[in-house]
Amino acid sequence: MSLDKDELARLIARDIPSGAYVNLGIGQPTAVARYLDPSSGVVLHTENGMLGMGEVVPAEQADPDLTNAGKQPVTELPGAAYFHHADSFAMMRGGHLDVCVMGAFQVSATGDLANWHTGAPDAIPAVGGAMDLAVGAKEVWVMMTLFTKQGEPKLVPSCTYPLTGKACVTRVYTELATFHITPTGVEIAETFGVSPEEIRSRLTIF
Amino acid sequence: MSLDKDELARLIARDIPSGAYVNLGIGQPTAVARYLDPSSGVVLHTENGMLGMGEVVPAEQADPDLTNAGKQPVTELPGAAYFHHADSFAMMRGGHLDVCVMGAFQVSATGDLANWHTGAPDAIPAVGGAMDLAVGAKEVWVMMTLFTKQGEPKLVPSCTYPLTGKACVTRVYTELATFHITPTGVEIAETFGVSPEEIRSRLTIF
Amino acid sequence: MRTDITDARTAVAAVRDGDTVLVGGFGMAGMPVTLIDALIEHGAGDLTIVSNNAGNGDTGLAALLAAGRVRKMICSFPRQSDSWVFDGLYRAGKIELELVPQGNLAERMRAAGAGIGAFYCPTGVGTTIAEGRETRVIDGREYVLEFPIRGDVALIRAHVADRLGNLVYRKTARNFGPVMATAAAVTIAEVSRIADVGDLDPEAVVTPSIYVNTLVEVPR
Amino acid sequence: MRTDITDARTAVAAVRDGDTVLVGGFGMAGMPVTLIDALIEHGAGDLTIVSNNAGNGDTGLAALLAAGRVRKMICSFPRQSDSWVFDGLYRAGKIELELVPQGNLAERMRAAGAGIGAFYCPTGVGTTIAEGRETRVIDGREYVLEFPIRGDVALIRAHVADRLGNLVYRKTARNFGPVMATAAAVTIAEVSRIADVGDLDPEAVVTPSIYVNTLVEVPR
Repeated sequence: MSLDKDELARLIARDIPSGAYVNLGIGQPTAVARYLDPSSGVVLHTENGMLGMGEVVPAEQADPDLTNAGKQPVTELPGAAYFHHADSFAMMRGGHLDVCVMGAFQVSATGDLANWHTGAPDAIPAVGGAMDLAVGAKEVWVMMTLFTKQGEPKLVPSCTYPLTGKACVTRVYTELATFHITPTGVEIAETFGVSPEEIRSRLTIF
Repeated sequence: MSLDKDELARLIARDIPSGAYVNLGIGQPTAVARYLDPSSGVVLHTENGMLGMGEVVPAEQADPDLTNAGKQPVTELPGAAYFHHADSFAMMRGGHLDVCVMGAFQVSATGDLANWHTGAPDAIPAVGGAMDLAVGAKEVWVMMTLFTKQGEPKLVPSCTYPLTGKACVTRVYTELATFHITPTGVEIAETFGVSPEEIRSRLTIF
Repeated sequence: MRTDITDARTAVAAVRDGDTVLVGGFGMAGMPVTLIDALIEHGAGDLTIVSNNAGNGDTGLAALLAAGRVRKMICSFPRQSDSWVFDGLYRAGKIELELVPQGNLAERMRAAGAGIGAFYCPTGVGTTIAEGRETRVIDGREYVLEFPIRGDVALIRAHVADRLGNLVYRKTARNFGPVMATAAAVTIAEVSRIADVGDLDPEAVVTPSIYVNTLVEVPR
Repeated sequence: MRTDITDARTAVAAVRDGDTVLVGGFGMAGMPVTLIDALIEHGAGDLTIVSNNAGNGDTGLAALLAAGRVRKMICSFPRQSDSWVFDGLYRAGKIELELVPQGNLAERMRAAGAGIGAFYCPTGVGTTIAEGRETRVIDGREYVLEFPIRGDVALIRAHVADRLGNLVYRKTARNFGPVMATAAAVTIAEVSRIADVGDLDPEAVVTPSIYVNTLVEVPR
């Protein structure tokens, strides 16, 4: 059986090393936080200036001064620290985060990431902190569906969408398989409800 | 009568604008602090990471964690703030200090400052924060004797000692006269016990 | 120089037509809403606004945009579910956009405040953001040359000030405020409370008073 | 990754022959004296030491120099009334000196920690410090190109840590500590006290735990 979104989030949470400093991108990756074992000592970073971020809370518990990068209200955990935007992005760009998890439109076989712009001529561009995370985190993991709604692969020989960062993605987590992007090529780490052979046959990157 | 060191320090203190943020260099300029009127609202910066520095205190009142740039024990005034070295020098380099007062070996008629190195071949060089202050403060004032012990002028057409900064000094305070360095040349602002004519005749910069 | 304590209307009179105005906040957290409202009332136009987002809904920055006062936005994330004012102006060609990755936005303002002339930054290498830009390989890695962003005026929101102008912030509302305060010729801070000198812990001050020209108390 | 809590001897075992070691402190304020003593005992040599001064008297950094462990000093102010150990080695040609203006020392380490490849700095323009260096005129002002200073290990002193590794400092003993913590692959902090997680005010943490690998408690 392929994984649903929650199962995928749980899988990623399982793979994050104990004690890691982690940034979870806007959207789906935010759900990974729900499956982190508190005893693992994983510390969450949010680029709007905080380490030690807790979970997303409902509106009635919201503190308007305490949000994640998606502007959702969150909590503060014991041992948290606040810092300003230049310090927060220095932390990201300086290579101090162990892992970041982002969504993507496409990932290339060499780890290029495209997740900020569809390239549509009338689209209003918005990049936020995605490019900073792409060049900064020690490991960039992508969480996405393996195919578009039209059935096109999103793990591709070369991205057709505008890039967010070059050769930065190290792992790709999808509902059908997880992939490790290595200097010698893409490896299938795990499959869910399909065979590695079927994955290989449906992609053009091997 | 020429001014003694305390009178010179008092004169500089008088000229510092109310509310100014000021860095007083190591050595003689430190004495300026004694003559600042507390009601003037002048705030002292020390490059080792503090605004709101108070006076130098005797050893028996010393807190080893609280020193000025000359490593002398000082006090903290109400409204003080501490910051790290990169932030402290960002404040200096970024042009936020209104005035700094430094000693000098030589100042040129175009405001070049030489105060870090005698140029002696066996001297061990040490620059500290002098170059950062020279390029950073809105106004660089020099406090020095007008002549060396050998009677050589220290306000000169062009510095013979290695430079600390180019075209940065705006005022020179000496025991015999004060000078303003302007785009059109050096002006004698005040003299002490000598005539402006005598000052002019003893210098080669006019 | 000494920090003034005044009302919002008097404070924003410092803004002139054509100015570059740095506006703090990440979403609503740290947004100086009272100062923005006063700026709309003040009437200064032809502005360049530097802020992470380009306005939400119909109030605050969005209202300033709707009033036609903004010539150019410099921001990282203009497109949001409720950014219809900006979206409309942009599609109609009535506003210029300089899109800057969020960390570059922060670091370019820091450079302005810290007297750095330019810096080599890895962000955006190989993307359209870097197209046509000066790059350099240092120790085998490629960087893009980035220049400072200076403000004529910064409008920020902090939590508590003392009467000297020292500021502390609250939680993630800190965001761009401390950096913008260093990068503008004039910094105006809207704060929830103005305390006496000596009431703030000198170890916990985030923005030292040297960076703050004007305080406006807006109790929350 | 998780911060270790251990003794000085175990902590400094991270230092290898040939390493670049960033050493905090401005004079004695913020000087990690216990870690330096442990480093001397540890025996690592051929070191490059980055620190504002080059040792005072016969203890601490001066003792490390006297033991012949240091190949090169990178500092802003080696010459002091009691820097006889450094002075002797320098005059005998037994130690290399890279003299860096104090602000450049701090900013170059900040650049290392912040992922900046290089930066244009006005400090030292027109002086011997800039001779033969790459310069550039930006907006009519001349700047010198400065490169990051990275450490293999940073030895710093802070005031209180929590068990996660968050640090607060005390007064001007803060100085280089926070910057060095960001610039080294491994940061070891000597602190007066290790508090429980949650005991530090998150608004007042100066060095977040992400920058601290090892804590050594040295009560004062």
